[in-house]
Amino acid sequence: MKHSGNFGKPKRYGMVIDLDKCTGCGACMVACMAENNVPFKEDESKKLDSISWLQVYRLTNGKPYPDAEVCYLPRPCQHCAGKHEGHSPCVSVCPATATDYDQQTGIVSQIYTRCFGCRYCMGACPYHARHFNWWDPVWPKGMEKYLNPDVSARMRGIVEKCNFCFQRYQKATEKAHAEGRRDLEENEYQTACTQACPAGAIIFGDLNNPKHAVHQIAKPNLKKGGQPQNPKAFRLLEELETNTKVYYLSSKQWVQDAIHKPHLLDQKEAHH
Amino acid sequence: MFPFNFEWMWDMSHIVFMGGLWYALGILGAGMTFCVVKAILDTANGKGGHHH
Amino acid sequence: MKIDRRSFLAMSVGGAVGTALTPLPWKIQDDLAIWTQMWPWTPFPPDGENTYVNSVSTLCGGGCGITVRKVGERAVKIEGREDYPTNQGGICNLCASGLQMLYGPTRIPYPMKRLGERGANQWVRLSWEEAISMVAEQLGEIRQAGQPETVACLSTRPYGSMPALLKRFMTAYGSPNFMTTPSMMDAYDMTLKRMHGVDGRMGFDLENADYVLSFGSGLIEGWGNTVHMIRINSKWKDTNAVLKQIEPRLSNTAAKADQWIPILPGTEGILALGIGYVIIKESLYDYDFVNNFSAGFDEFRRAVLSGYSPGNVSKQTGVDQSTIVALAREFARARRPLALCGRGQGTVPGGFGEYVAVHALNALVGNINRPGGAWAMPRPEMDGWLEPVLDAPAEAGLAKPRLDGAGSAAFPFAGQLFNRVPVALKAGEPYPCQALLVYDANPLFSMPGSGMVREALQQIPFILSFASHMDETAMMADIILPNLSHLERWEDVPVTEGFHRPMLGLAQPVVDPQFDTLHAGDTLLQLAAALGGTVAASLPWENYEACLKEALSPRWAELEDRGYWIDENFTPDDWSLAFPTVSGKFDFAVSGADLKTLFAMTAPQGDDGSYNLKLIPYDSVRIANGAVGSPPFLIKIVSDKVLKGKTVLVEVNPETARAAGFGEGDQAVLKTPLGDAAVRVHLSDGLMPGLVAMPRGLGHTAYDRYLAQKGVNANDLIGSVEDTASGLDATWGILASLVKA
Amino acid sequence: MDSALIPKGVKRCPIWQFALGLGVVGAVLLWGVYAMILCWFKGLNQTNMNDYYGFALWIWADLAVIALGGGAFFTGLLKYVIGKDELKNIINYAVLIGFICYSSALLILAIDVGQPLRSWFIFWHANVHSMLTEVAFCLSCYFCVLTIEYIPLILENRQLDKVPFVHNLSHTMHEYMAVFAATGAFLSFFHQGSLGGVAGVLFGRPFAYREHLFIWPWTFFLFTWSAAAYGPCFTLLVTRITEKITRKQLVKDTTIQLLAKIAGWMMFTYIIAKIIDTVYWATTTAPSLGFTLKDFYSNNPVYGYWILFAEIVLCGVVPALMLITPKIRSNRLLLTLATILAVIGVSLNRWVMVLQVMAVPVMSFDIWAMYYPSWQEVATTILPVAYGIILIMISYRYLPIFPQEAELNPLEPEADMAAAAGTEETTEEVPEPGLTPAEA
Repeated sequence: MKHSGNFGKPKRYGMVIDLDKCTGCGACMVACMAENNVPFKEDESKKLDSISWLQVYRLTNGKPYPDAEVCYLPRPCQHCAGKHEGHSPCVSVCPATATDYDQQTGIVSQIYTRCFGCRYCMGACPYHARHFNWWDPVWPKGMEKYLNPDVSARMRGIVEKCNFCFQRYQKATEKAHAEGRRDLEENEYQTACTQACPAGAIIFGDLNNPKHAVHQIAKPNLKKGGQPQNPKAFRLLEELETNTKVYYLSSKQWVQDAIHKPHLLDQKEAHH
Repeated sequence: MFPFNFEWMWDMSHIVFMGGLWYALGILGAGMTFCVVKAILDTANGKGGHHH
Repeated sequence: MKIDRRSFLAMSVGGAVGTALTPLPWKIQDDLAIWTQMWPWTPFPPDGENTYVNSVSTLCGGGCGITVRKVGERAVKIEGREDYPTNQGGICNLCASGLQMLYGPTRIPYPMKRLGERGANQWVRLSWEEAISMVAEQLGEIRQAGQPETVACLSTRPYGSMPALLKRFMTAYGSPNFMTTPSMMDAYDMTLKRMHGVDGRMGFDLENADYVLSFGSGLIEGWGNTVHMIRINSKWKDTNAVLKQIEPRLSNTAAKADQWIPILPGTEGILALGIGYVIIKESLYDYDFVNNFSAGFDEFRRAVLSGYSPGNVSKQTGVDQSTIVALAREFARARRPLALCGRGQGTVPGGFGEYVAVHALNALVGNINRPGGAWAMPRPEMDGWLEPVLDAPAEAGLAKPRLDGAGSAAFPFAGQLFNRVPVALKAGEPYPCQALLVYDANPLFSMPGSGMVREALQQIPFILSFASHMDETAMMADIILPNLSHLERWEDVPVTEGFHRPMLGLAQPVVDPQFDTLHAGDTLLQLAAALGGTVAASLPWENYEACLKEALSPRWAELEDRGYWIDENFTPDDWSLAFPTVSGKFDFAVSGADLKTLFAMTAPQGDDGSYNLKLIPYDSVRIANGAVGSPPFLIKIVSDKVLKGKTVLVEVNPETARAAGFGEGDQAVLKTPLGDAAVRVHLSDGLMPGLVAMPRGLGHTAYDRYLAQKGVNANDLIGSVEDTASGLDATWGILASLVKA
Repeated sequence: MDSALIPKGVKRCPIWQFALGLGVVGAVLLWGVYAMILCWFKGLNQTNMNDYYGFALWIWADLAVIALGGGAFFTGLLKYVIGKDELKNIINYAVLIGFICYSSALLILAIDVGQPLRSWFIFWHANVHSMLTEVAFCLSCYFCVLTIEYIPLILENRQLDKVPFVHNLSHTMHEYMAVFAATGAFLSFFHQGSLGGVAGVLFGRPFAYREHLFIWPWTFFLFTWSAAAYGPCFTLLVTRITEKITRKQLVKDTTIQLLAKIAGWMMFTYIIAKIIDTVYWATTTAPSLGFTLKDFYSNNPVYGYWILFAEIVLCGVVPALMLITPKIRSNRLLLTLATILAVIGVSLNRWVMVLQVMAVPVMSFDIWAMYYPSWQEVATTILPVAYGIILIMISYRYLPIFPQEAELNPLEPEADMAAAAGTEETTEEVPEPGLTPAEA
């Protein structure tokens, strides 16, 4: 667990996603794939081998017509801190130190050239936020021109995942350093999905910083593993004490129930 | 694996865990070396060679 | 011998042990690992100077402001422009995938001529000079023969300098047949013309509406300006505005709405009239507006009260009486209620009667040209150009009736009716079409009744396409003069569909042309020059850029500087000035139309009793269904409950599926009067019983392996149905049945 | 033809029969090798694994063979450290089976990882907090031990043994085998345990997660314990199969009965611990994580309560009771039945701890993911079986694996003569009793 230099106070970057506003349009997924050089292949309808760092799930209330209701839930990597900062389900199990919890930002990142593809981290992650490169990535002739140089293209046989666009954090801190600043402004570092979301449903920032919107909305209780104090807010699998950094907002009771009580939903329908 | 790898930290987990590894490897290595050396010495002393 | 074998063995073992003790194996091991970290077949994107170029994306109809990140000469990422008035930083999934269109393998790299059968996708490369002289020769011959009217032109968007230039070219050439692909805006234009007396476009001040009745409009799924509409939806959540969604399927819009009101497809207009009935009956309407600023209310009142009581309407629509009454009261009592229609993304207009019925609700509550209401807006004009010069052949050609019958005695209020062209060509009335110019449109894929469209295209001896990607229609062309991609060209992009401010964006080249392609505007100017005479004189500009600058001359500086122009202070005319009708008032009687006929339902095609279900198409925000095909990223985010492998899943209510013997994922054949298709069944509690819902935008035969041959094109199974009152395409589903595969 | 290599005093099948057998099993082996090459060169897209099933058939096979190979360390521990000298008659075979199991496990791992050429990063960039690191370290070290234990056996081949150095080396290694065996037992304890820990530490997977004792979850101890209990059953079962195929008794009943009795009591105690673990997990651990037992065993086409019953009762309690009951144990048929049940039981346990862990949805809106292996996975999983059979065939034919074989199957004079006649160069050789591993 290395530290990305001594740059300001330690931060805990996180998200608040307003499910009331999310329309399930999928612009976040596309923006993420475009930013992070995520490959594509001919058939992407086998969702269990389709790499998409951010997945939008489609939740239903399980009621028959005409009482059916639908809610979309975007799921980036949850950037778990675990019971003690850095004890993420995945980071703790990686045998080759190929995934890393950055103490400076709270971001869980993946070192592609280090990973040797044992996939233990994927088994450890209850959110299915991790994807394996089952295939060599291939871009049709010409399309490799749009690849982002800040993100290396992955090779077959390794695991990849959302890293809150860490390359953007690095660029922003470099710029701030050059300008002699120690801290980043809230808008200086935003993830690609946050930026793209037409609904403004994703808010990103430092959960430790009371001036940041994420802190103000989620009101994380830092003494209680970051539990939200906003009654509309919740996290996925709170009971597992994964201490995630992605908070969700919903005003609908059935959504909150569906998230918290697995056995309530017998008729599950998971869309990816 | 070695103290010069950057992941290395001089903490309890590394000392216990890596200590265990090097200890086991040490026994195996030393044991085998001992066996080989002893076999060479024995051969030189003319033991075991009925046919030559 | 024995010694030899022994020493050989000893040497081998010794050699192996010796090598193992050298650093060699470790070095090889290390090198191999390093090699896996930089496999030569894994691309390594080169770094370079980072720049950002602002432009406007024209892939979807929204015309959002974008900022494109470049690294050296490469465009690497498209993001929403944060200071752009409509999208304010957001971006839709299609426009975010734009670089896949720019650099994609489906780009048409150079001018080419068809070789072999139409649609065989075999081509010979032409030089630009050759290509333009060939086309000019073809068009010149037709004009020489005195039949310029037999040349038609189809464009996607009606507004902006490119459609204007095409129209100008056609006018100077002598053809009245400039058309655009049909959309809900045609119907709204007609509504505006016949109820407001305004020749303009409809705008909606959605931001300020507090109660919205949507008659099937996919408000957050691509209706109007996608990103802008999603932003508004979020704003509604913040301000607690109410959205009621009326449609047979639990679309995303319905899911996000405060209430989903399922309704039998095709009866939406009837529900609107039923709501009108309650408003009138309970005198909940705006007295000031109705009494002082409207005409024809008595006729309207009579028509509504005679047949649209909640009881009647409930029977026809499947909506509870109590719901109808509640909707009417809530709507009438809301501060700024707004009723909308234009189904899904509004790519098929629908019956005119429905628009009248829905818009009449806005009039009843007086929410016309008011904050949060429906606004009559001026059309964007090309104010910098002089009139085209016409010679005698042009005058003669322009005097001929249009191919689609728009503006004729039968359809006097229609601006254009491309949907009628296949029928007209089949009948040979009023005259055959000898050449078709296609700009930025893919009618063969995107219009209902694609079989008929194909037949019509087959009848046209010469098709010229300006496509920049090899789509279905381009594959049918004889010559392709490929346009620059949307990120390589200048273009003005008026923001129209439903937006309530006059606004214009400017798309500018982000990267140099990647292929041997030319701006369609330049191609057209060169064609005009080659044709000579008055055609050349009417399009005198040296190049498209000059032409564009002249067209936008009053606003050019601002456009170049900011990338857009907007009239922030625009307010619609006051009621006393707003209605240039005969009476000078809003016309509930729709310029003397027979309201009873107007409100009658248009029956769906193929009612011969052998079909027990109805197939309805739906527009998904994750599937592009217009002139542009879905790029790989878009297809990648399509749910596996919509597309599995190469098979589309149709939604069916579990009860209906059970009755027909289908379970989740079962294979089936979907039959309609127009054809059969292999599908799979997806059980959905979000669909009315008796229906089958299929997404539009799949089933491409053109494009690349990421898109082609996946699913079924709903337009192959659903025919075009003409609204007798207006000539508009009133298609809304088709009778169908599901049988075991 | 190869009689010069065949150990003294025993009879082996004709070479053509041997070659035919090798050919048949070799064909299966080649099929597996082909699949393995496909996986290496084309990547893991050759499998049916996916992002939900990152661990699948291979990892199960890995865990299963390591558990079954546990007979080697536990028998070694009993013989060399605890001093159950009777087990000298089966230790060679236990070592051979262990060697096969562990080399297979390593081979499977080499196919299973996405980047085999980088697999040494697990040592080089080791994360000492990962159970898998512990597994890798102990597994490879213990494989060295097994190799060390197997080497003297090879060196005892009649021809090799003639070389004085070889003779002395195997002699010395035998002499100090206790040191290696003790180290092996220590290593085995940790890697069997850490394999259990692999599942038990997954606090994101309530189905797998268990409370910890020090740094280890309960599955750590359960895995070690079960390997010690069930591993010898596999040794016994394979011995029985070998006896059936060779149509000879190879190990005396006293040895078999002793090992069976020890295994039975180990199993009995293990299964009590397992039941306590299961009850605690079902009533306390899982509910604290927001799950009920029903969530793990319903709503899917395969995993029901039957699997709990099969693993714990049918293939756990039942064989344990059978083995600790002298009457049942001494019946050859029932003994074999008990070992079969035990082998199924431990394999089922490893299946549950790998495959079912992957199948159970954790997020409430997620799905049960089902999986079936591709032919490439099946072939590469059968590959080690074929390899094991071949290694057993060769070892049995040319090495003195079973010290009691000659005694239990005295050669008829003619056969002895014939065997001797074929190898004139060995006729003057006097077998040295001190060289048999049993007495070393």
